[in-house]
Formats: sequence, C-alpha cells, structure tokens
Amino acid sequence: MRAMFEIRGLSKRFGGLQAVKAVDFDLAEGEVVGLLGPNGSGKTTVMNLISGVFPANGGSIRLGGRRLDGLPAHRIAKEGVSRTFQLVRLAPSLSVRQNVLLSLSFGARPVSGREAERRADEALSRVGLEGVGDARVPDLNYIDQKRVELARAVATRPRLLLLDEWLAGLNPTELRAAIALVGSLRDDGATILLVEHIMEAVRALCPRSIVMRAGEKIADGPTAEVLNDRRVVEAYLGGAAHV
Amino acid sequence: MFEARSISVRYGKHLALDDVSLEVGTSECVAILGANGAGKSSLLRGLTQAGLRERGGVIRHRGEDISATNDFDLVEKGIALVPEGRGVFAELTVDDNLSLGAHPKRARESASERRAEVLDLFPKLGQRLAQTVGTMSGGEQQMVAVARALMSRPTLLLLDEPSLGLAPIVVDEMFAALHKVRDSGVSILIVEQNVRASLALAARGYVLEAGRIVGRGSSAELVADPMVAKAFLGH
Amino acid sequence: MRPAVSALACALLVAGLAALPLFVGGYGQGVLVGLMNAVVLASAWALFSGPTKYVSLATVAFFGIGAYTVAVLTETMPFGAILAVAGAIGVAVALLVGLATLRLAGVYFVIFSFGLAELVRQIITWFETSVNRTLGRYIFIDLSATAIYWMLLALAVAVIGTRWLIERGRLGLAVHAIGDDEIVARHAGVDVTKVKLALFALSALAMTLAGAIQAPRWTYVEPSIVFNPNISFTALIMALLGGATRLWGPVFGAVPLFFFFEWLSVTMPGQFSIVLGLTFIVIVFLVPNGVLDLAEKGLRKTRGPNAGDARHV
Amino acid sequence: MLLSTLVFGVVLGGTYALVALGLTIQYGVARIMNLSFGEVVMFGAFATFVLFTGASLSPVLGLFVVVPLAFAISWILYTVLMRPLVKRARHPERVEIDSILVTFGLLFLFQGLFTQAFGSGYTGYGWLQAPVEILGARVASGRVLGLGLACLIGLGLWAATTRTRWGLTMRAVATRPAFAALVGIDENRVARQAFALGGAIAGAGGAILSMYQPVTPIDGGFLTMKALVIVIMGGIGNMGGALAAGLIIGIVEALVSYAVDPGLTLAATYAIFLAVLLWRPKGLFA
Amino acid sequence: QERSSVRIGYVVSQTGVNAAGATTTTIPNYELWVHDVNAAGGLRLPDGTQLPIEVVAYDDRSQTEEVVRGIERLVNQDRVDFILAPWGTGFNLAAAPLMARFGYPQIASSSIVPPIPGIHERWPGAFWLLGTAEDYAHAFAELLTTQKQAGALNGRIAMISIADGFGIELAASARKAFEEAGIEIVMDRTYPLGTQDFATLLSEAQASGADAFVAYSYPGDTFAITRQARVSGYNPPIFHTGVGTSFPIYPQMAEGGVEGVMSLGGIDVNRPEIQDYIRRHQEVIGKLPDAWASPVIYSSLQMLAQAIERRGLDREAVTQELASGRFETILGPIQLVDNAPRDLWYIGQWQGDHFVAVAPAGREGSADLVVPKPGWN
Ligand SMILES: Nc1ncnc2c1ncn2[C@@H]1O[C@H](COP(=O)(O)OP(=O)(O)OP(=O)(O)O)[C@@H](O)[C@H]1O
Ligand SMILES: Nc1ncnc2c1ncn2[C@@H]1O[C@H](COP(=O)(O)OP(=O)(O)OP(=O)(O)O)[C@@H](O)[C@H]1O
Ligand SMILES: [Mg+2]
Ligand SMILES: [Mg+2]
Repeated sequence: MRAMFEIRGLSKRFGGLQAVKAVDFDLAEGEVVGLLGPNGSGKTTVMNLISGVFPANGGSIRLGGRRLDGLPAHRIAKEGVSRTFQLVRLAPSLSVRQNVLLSLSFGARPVSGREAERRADEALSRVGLEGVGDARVPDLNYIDQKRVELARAVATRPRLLLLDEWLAGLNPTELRAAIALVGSLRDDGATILLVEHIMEAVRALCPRSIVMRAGEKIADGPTAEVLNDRRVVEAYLGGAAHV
Repeated sequence: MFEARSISVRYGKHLALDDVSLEVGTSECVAILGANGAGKSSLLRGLTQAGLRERGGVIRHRGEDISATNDFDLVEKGIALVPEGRGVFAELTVDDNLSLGAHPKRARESASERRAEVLDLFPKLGQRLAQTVGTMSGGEQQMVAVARALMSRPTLLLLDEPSLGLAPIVVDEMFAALHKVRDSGVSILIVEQNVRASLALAARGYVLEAGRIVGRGSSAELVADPMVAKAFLGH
Repeated sequence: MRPAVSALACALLVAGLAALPLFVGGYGQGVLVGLMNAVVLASAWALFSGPTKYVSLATVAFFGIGAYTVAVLTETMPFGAILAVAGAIGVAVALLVGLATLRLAGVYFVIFSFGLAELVRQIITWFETSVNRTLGRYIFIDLSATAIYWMLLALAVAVIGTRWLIERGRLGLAVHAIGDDEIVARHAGVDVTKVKLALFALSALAMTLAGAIQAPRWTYVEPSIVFNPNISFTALIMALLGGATRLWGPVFGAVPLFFFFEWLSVTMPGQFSIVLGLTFIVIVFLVPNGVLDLAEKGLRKTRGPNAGDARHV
Repeated sequence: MLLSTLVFGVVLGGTYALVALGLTIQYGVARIMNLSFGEVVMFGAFATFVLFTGASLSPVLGLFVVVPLAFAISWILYTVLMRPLVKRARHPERVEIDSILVTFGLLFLFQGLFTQAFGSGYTGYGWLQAPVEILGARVASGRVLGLGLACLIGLGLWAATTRTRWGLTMRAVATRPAFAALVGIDENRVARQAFALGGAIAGAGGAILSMYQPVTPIDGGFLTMKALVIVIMGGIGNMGGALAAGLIIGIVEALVSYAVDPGLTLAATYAIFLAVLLWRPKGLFA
Repeated sequence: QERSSVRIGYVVSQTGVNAAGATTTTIPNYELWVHDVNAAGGLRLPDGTQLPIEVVAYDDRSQTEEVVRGIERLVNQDRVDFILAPWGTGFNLAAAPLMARFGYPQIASSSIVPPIPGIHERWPGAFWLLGTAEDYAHAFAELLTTQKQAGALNGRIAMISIADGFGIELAASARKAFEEAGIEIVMDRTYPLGTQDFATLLSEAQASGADAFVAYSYPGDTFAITRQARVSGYNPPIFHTGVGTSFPIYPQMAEGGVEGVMSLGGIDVNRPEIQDYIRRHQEVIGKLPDAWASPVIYSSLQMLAQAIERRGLDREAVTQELASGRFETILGPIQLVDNAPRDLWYIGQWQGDHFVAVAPAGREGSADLVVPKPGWN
C-alpha cells in the first residue's frame, strides 16, 4: 500500500545549523501520529517545511502522490494541508467567524456565500465556540483563540492536519477536554501530525509516534514502545518516562 | 517579605483582577492556580506594572512601599518577572540577553559569578552563547528567559508558566533548578499549568477564579482538596 | 440603512456632484477639479494601503506617469485612447515594481515607494535628454475644467465602488488578513503576492488615470513638474485623516483638508507651510484614528453603548 | 582619473554617511521614522551661518554651539511630540504611521520657519574651501573634514554599540522596547537619548554641509531621502552599516557619473538600494 | 461706479523648489515696481488721472496646478485688471492658454521664448522678455569665435547642462551655434536636477583639453560648480556658468574671487537709470538685484505701465500696444518683435563689483571682455 503522505530525505539548514537531517516518514490515511523530541530538535521546522513557510534544502514531501515541496504556502493549503501555530496566529482585524471564513474561501475546495457561513459556524461549534462568531479576536482569551485557530484549520476538512503544541498551556482538567476534542477529529477520519510535549496527550491520541533529536529521526513506532526506547528516554523524557 | 493588598486590574470595561491580596515570604515559593482566563497573568502584570493597576492597591516589598514604582525600577528592587510569552530579546544573542539580565546596578558586580551559576543550571545555554535567541526553539528560549531573570540577582522571582512548551526532561530539569533557586533564598511566585510540579515546588498556593481569590492553603491541603483536584488535577 | 436606500442615496449624491459645475463659475470649476483629484488620489491610496497597511509614497510616480504619457502621445491619437494607453503603462509599471517590492515589509516598502517617483522621474529625464534631446513637452488638448471634473468624478465612483465590492466579497477577508499577518493569510490558502499585486495595480491604475485626465490643464509638462512628491504626501495625509481602513474614510479626509489648503493659500500664502505643519501635528494628536472613527465614537456616546457595530467597514 | 573619481566618491559618501548616522540612531533605537530629519540638518546649517555672519564664530567652533542646540531641540521634540505617540500606541505600526505624519508636519513647520527667517533663496558663506590634495584629486577641505567626522562618529558609535553596556542597552531597546523594563531599562529615557543624539549628529552634519555648500530652506527633504536609503542599506540601527552604505552610495554615484551618465546617478542609487533589499532584506550587514 | 484703484494680481512661487529663483528675481521686482508706481501717485491713465495699484498675490507653492487655479481665482474671484506673469518657463506655459482664454496680456520676463513653432500666433497676448535660446547661443559663439581668431583660445569647449527645460534648450542651441562657428565641443554632458557634487564632471572638463567651459546650470548648481572649480584649481580662459552667476550673492561663493566669470545677461553699469534702479532696489527691497532677469522684469513692468498710460485699462488695447509700441525702460528703449525683444544683453562678465554686459560686443554700453579669466584668488 502506498502511504497517503510521505516524506523522504527532508533536510533544512539555517546557516551553520542543520535543523532537519534527512528525515523520512509516512502517514497512512486517518492516522494520528505524534512528533516528539527535545526542544530545538526540529519538530516545528518539519511542520514549517510541510506547510511551506520556507523551502527545504533537500528531500521530497508527497501528499496523495502529489509533490508539495517547492510549492508556495498557499498552494499547499489548497492541496489540503492545514495547520496551527506554536504561538497562536490569527487575523485580529477580522471577527472570529471571518477568520474561519478566510480559509473556507481560499483553502482547499473553496466555498462561498451561505454555504461558507454555515460551514464556518459548524466548525466553530465543533471546537466549542458556538455563538461567538461575531466576537473580535483580541477579546477572546488564549485558549479560545487557540480554538479559533483549530476551527480555521479543520473547517476546510483538510487531508492532513498539523497541530504544533496545540495542547500546551492547559491545566490537567482543560487538557482532558482538549484531548477529547482532538480525539473527535481523529474519529472523523482526519489524518493528524501532532507535535506535543505532554505525554499524557500523546499516549491518549497517538497510536504511533516519531521522535526526533538534533534534526534526526531516532525512533518511529507504536507510542508505547517508542516511549520506552532507551535513547528517547535519555534525550527527551528523563524521569517523566515512568509517569 | 512581599505583600500586595487589594490589587485590581481592568482592561477597558473588563475587570480581569478583582481586589486580590497575597503575600510571599522570604525564600518561600507560592503557586497561583487557576483555569485559563482566570486572571493569573493579569495578576503578575498587575504586580509589576503600576500603570495597569487600578488605584487603591498597595504593594510592599522588603518593607518598602513600591506601589508607585516604575516597572523598570522594580528589577532594581529585586523583583524579576518572566512573563507569558518569554519576553526575551529575540534579535540579540544568548550572551547579550544574559548580560542585559545583569543590567540593574545591584547585579552588575556579581555578574560573572551569576553567569557561571546560571550556565550551570542550564548547561545547554553555555553551548549556545553566540546564537541569536530568536532562532532557538521555544523551549530553549524559555530557558533564556528564566536564566536572564536570575542574572538580576532577584529576591523575588515572578514566573508565568515557565514550563510551557518544554520537553519533559527539561521540565524536570527546570523544576529541579527552581528548587535550587528557592533554596538559595529567592522567593518565587509561580503561575503554572503543570499543577503537580508547581505544588511540589511551592509551600503554599492561591486559587484564582474569574479574577478573585477563591481558595488558599498549603500545598498539601490544596492537593487534598477535592475541588482543586477536580478543577486542576484532572481527577 | 437598507441596501436599496443606500444605493439611491449614492446615486443622488453622484448626480448632484455631476451637476455642480453647472452652477459655479470658472474658479469654482477649477476648485472642483482639485477637490475631485484629492478624493480620487486619497481613495486610490487607501484602496491598497488601507487594508494591507503598506504605507505607499508612490502616488505621484503613477500620477506623473499618467500625465507624462498624455504629454508624449498628445496629437498622435484621440484622448480616450491616450487614457487607455496611460492606464496600461501605469498598471505595467505597478506590476513590475510590485513584483520586486511587495515582499518588502513595513518601512522598507515606505522608503522604496518614496524613492520610486524620483526614480521614474530620473529615468524619464535621462531618456528625454539623452535620447530625445528635449525635455519639456506641450499638451494642446482642448478640454474644459468641467469635462475634466466629470472624468475625475467617474473615476472616483469607480475607485470607491471597487473598494466596496472588494470589502463585500471574500477578497476583503484576504486583504485584511494580509494586513494583519501575511503568514496566516498564506496558510489559509490566500495567494498573498497575487492579491497584493492586484490591489497595487488597481490603485496605481486610478492614480495614473488621475494624472492623465488632468494633464491637459497644464499645457507644459516636464518631469520635475508632474513628479512633485507633495502629491504623494497629500494623498496619504488625506486618507489617514479620514480613516484609511474605512470605505468613506479617504473622502472624509480629502474634502475638508482640500478646502483647508485652499483657504490657507488664499488667506495666508506666506505662512502656508507653517500652518500646514501645525495642522498635521494637531490632526495626529486630536484625530488619531481618522475623522470617521471620531464621528462614530461621538455617535456611540450619544446613542448609547450598543449602537456601534464592532465589525469594521 | 579613476582613482580621483574614487576619491571624490569617498568624500561625497562621507557626507551622506554622517547624515545617515544620525537617522539610523533615531530610527533604529527610538523607532521614530523622522521625516523632518533633513530639517534638523538644515537647522545646523542655518545656525552655523548665523553664528558665522552674526557672531563671526568660525564654523568649527560653531559646532560646539550648534551640536548641543540640535541635541536640545531633538530632546524636546521627542519629549513633547514623540513620547505621547509612543505611549498611546498599541502597536508599533501605529507609532510608525503617527510619527511619519507628525514629522511630516514638522518638516513643513521647519521649512516655513526657515523661509520666514532666511528667505527662500540661497544662504551661504565662504569658508574652508582651500583645497586638499588626496591621491591626485583636489577636494575642498570642508568635505574632507566632513568625511573625517563621519568616520570618527561612525566608528565611535559602532564601537560604543557593539562593545559597551550602553550600546547593549541601546540594542535591547531598539529591538524589543516592550521588554526593556524586564531587565530594568527605562525605555523612554534610552529612546529619548537616542533621538536627541541622532539630532545632534544631524546638527553636526548641517554645520559641516554649510561649510562648503549654500543651502535653501527646502534642501532637507533630499537629505532625508538619501539618508533613509543609506540607513536601510546599512541595516536599521547599524552604525558601521550606515557608514559603509554611505560610502558605497557615494562611490557608486561618482563612478556612474564618470563612467556612465550623470543623469543616471540617482537611478543607480535606487537600483542598488532595491538590489540590496531583495538580496538582503535586513540590510547589507545584517 | 468710480474706481479707486487698479487691481493687479500675481501667482508666483513663494515657497517650494522654485522659490529660490522666484524670490531672488520676480517677487522683489514686482514689489519694487508697485512701490515705485504708488509712490509716484499711481498708474497714469490716458486722461491724465492716476490710480494706485492694489495687489492680490498668491503662492503657487511651486505646483503647476496651483498656478492654474490661482489664475482662475484672480480672474473669476478677485476680478483683477491685470495679471503679472508667474516665475519660470513651465509655469508661464501653464498660464498661457488660460491668460489667452481670459484675454489678459502675459509679460513673461523670467522665461526665454519656448521653442514652440508659431508661438506668438498661438498666444498673441504672451510676451517673452528674455529672448530666445538661439540669441544667447549665437552671442556666445560669436564671442568665442572672435577670441579664437585673436589667438586667445584654441577653439575647443567643454559643456555641461542641467537636464531641465532651460538647460536642454540652451545646450541644444549652443550645439548648433558652436558647430556653425567651427568650435569643437570636446565634452557634452547633462546632469540631473539635485546634483550636488560636481567634482567628477569638472575633473573631466579639466582633462578634456578645452580652454572654454560653459555650464547651463541653475543657481544651486552654479554655486557648487564655481566652488568646485575653485577647489580643483580649474581656471580655463573662458568660464561661463548659468543662472545664479549674476545673483548678488554669487561672489561669496568664491570668497570674492569671481573676476572674469561669465554668464547670461549682464548690465550696463554706467547707465544712470540702471544705477538708480540698483539703488532703489537696495533701498526698498533691502538687497541688490541680480544682473540678468531683474532689470528685464522691472523693464517689462515699465512697459505695462506705459501701455496702460497710452491705452487705458482695456486689456485688448494694452496687449496690442505691448506688441507694437516702443517703450522707455531702465534697459533703454524696447520694441518687441514677434513678442520678444531684439536688443538684450546676452552675455555678461564679472568685472570688479559688477556683472557687466559684454555681448553683443560693440553695442553702446558693452564692456570689454576680459580674457583669459584671471585666476580664482
Ligand atoms: N490585554 C488585554 N486586553 C483585554 N482583555 C484581556 C487582556 N489580557 C487579558 N485579558 C482578559 O482578562 C482575563 C484574564 O486574562 P489572563 O491572561 O490574566 O488569564 P490567565 O489566567 O493568565 O489565563 P491563561 O491560562 O490563558 O494564561 C481573560 O478573560 C482575558 O481575556
Ligand atoms: N528561522 C530560523 N533561523 C535559524 N535557526 C532556526 C530557525 N528556526 C529554527 N531554527 C533552529 O532550528 C532548530 C530546530 O528548531 P524548531 O523550532 O524546529 O525546534 P522544535 O523541535 O520545534 O522545538 P520546541 O519543542 O522547543 O518547539 C533550533 O535549534 C532552532 O534554533
Ligand atoms: Mg516547536
Ligand atoms: Mg496567562
């Protein structure tokens, strides 16, 4: 079987720093995979390469057989890749609903008019933001802004969803609810690549995980196994391995 | 040693912090618990920015009334803040950031000893002294922020979610480091979503809800409190 | 207001404005031309710079290109055809310049656009003096002030209408998102470069036409005359005074400022510069978000807190 | 011929660099886009003229009056006009737009005042025109003085910003003003100092300019524009960069004028400017 | 209704890029003339009565559109009797169709005749008092030829000109005139407005082997060129610069040592009317007039006053009178041919404290040319 999403030999250099070194991995349709690794190991950089923030120095990225590498960010979005950012990024001069409409109007399979409004409200209620469509973005608190970002990402029903520490900054109780939300996206069949430092979330959401260290992939497999890998524990988990 | 009385913070019409009072003892660590949007960050901002507070509140540090002190003078008085979003000088190098941490007069003399201590706490920074902070990963930047605050030789360290985005092993290291910082005589007021770790570090805690203090107690009491457990520990 | 009422009001307004020159004398017609020019340039400036927040000082570059094209082509073809050619040249230059500079952010763009008029002026001058061995050109096209005014009025309607259409449609979302955060817009699927280029070209087209339409008023055109940087600044100030992010903002800035300038040059020509300078400073301090915003705040105060609509435009 | 062209270019660039240095501090550290910068330069020129003709003070001694005066004026301008704008703004972009408008107003105001005081014509005096011979090229000593001062100030500032605590403070405020308070820096004070310092350099530039060139009240705009181009080419707030970019522009202008066509010097300036921006958006030396 | 004054209006650049020129020549002379006329009791009309002048003055801020609107305002709002011309060639051209349409005579005394074929038929009411570019070029070429024949020059010239209507016109005429006169142009460069540094251009001229140098330049450039020439020790036998050379401030550009520098214009300092004019200018305006456009401007206004004295306030009649009449002015008698004067001073030279006329040579009042130019001191 050919994977729906496939990365081969992906590399990125920043000046003298090799942030990503020849990384390969595949995602199957509907799979939720955790991308783990110490701070600065290149996870966000991989996300940025996939979504086209900057071009790679080498390697290929394929979604459903089509090459994404080399395409500009907006083309990649139209191919069906959506993402959230490690620090929330929204358009503050647009209302909450307009933020979602933005990706609906321009992203993959654009819709417009009534249909777009309906889909936007649907996405907002999906993430638990019914009725706040007309609110201004700066009036929302941080977690609600994260929700808007998620709604914007999922409204277009992307083929691949990239979540960069979407769950960070929540207390354990809030985390539960958020995990449930991402879980429901998974249950709807979304393919998700999830960067996260919260092991609880990774264990709950990702049957499989990939671990990076210093730009290299050091482990890839069932999450439980990966998290017991000696190198992963040393580089990344430390004492948290037993938690 | 540090006490705040009747602090309120308002953003436009929205009252984010409503008449909050708290104190922190010498070499004591105090945790603030609260849900998203409860006003934890607003509390830390309210303590450090005179312009943001509503009138009427009083803040005293080591016997001195600092209610009207400019925010930049607070560092000189020994209060260092690591804000939400880190507040590092992203365009400057790690080294510059640390040097800037030692900008207050009280920290200048002992700057080199401090630097050695801080690099001991965060060995990773030692290897990256010449790197521009903005090009570091989120977790690395968080370390720079805490390290920079420590450079100012604070007597009170205010931390707003220091473990946000850190790898598990670093979170452990960071809390280990904070234990050492506390034990060296620095008072800490910490806002942290990682409730378990922060209550392990702190002796006491306050619970904040919708801008008001709704509970307080020793760490043990808080952990045992079923309401706290349900709201913040996920039980 | 319901849409039908607004449409009717707009139609009446335009009809009224079109009839105006029939009731004022020659001087009044000249004033109307100047006024409508200010409205066009401020609105065209805001069409691109308002939502995208790219502060452009290139207005006069296009204005001058328009005027100069007329000067070059005068007597070779009918005025309508000249306008079309001028517009095409303006758009071509805008696309060329835009492709090169629109990836420059913030102040970099400001400075380049500031220099663009100088650059165009130098190149034209160089070409004329070194290749053609002449510089000034004469325009003998007989056009009355009223005819020029009507053309400018039509242009103003077109510019404001375009802006209205953009704001209403999905392009409006894209444009505002670009102004906020280009990365966000890109990742939502917006072809940021294309949108910016298109807006820049549209706005340049209007500026070019404004220059071309008015050129017959001057008889003699040379680069130093038509590339006067004050034109750029005036357009910018007018748009900002009214509120560049609002549909009607530039109009509300252009009209009062134009009459103010006119009044100043009549009553205290010697002190024009000083009073003008003080006026700018006062505006920034007292009307920071534009006249429209000020008016809206005033209304909200009198009507109570719920009257205003939080959404822009 | 080529050698002397290079000498002329360097000398010309020295003037540009000196003026740009002041602007790069103002814009880089205080983050005020000062469109009336050239008018402060003109102030320096007019003040030197007044001192020279009114009080028979030699222009070099005049520097000791003009520079502090320009410092004081800029200090006051920052305190009275700029600070309130910085304070009320929520976003940095806002300050940028507001400062463009306010300083544009100042530009008109200054030009009006200069015109009232000195008329629209040329104001100048003859001094320091004695030629100096450098590598076979004869150059006015006033210009050489300008070049020397530019190098001195440029290198001094460069050393100060990269080597001293004061410089580090400046850079911190320049890049992240909002975070300055976190390390105990009074951002307002530093920005005001920087703005005033930039104004003082502008005053010095004007004084030197007046030594070899008559001026009119509207000459400032041209200077502001050249200076802005140089500032950006050199990297905002980068002293060494401004110095180098100024010299580069001077040399290119001289070379193009000599080898291509004097009518294309400005076009060449902008061509390089654009090339640099596209190749290195943060300036040559970022 | 009895009229109590003659309303005269003008729109001239008091501010902006043109102000430096306009406030040196045009505006002071307009003011001086109004002062002189009113001090003498006012403008004289054919019936012998006198009416004082009432002035309406606007600033065009160096913008063409303002010139156009200002004139419309003078005609339609202020209903002035006569309009004095704006400053500069471009602005006079912008004004010409309007003035023609409204039927006002236009005495442009700060503009050479624009090179439009049949211009005086197109705008019969427009008069161009500074003459044509050819006149200046021929006068200069003739002067050079004479000196070449006398063995004082090698017949080679270096020319630079500003890339502007003025510079291009004069340079083009000069090219033709030099060629006809057999003078070899060894350097021919244009430079843009705003050029501040002439070091490279002058060192090229110096190296060119020409012993005559001509710059068709504007005041700022003229000053810079002079200073640069002095600094680089460039001192050809013939050194001719453009506008600004005849300004009273000019000698200061070379600390007084400008003996022998040549330019356009010039005056006959021995003429009592001119001496008197200079004195009054100094007294009333507070500074000296320049020695090219200023006396021409003043003369043009004397022409207007005399035309009104002969034909009254009827604008059409005054226009006819200007076109065909003969007038007594400080420059001597003037009669226009094809709306331009025939006997102007075309070339002047700094000699002592004055910028004196040297060409056309042999005409009464012309001074002897000093060749070679003495060194810059
Ligand atoms: N600058 C601001 N302007 C307006 N409202 C604000 C601002 N900052 C915070 N708020 C509002 O004040 C309330 C408290 O915010 P605060 O940031 O203090 O919460 P928090 O407890 O730190 O939450 P989090 O866990 O998300 O960091 C929230 O409702 C928030 O929306
Ligand atoms: N734009 C950039 N320029 C230079 N270096 C960069 C840039 N972006 C990232 N880096 C470097 O690349 C490395 C990987 O960074 P990245 O942000 O991908 O880490 P990460 O795995 O997401 O870490 P974290 O978990 O802390 O977010 C880091 O060392 C960082 O310093
Ligand atoms: Mg990351
Ligand atoms: Mg917070």
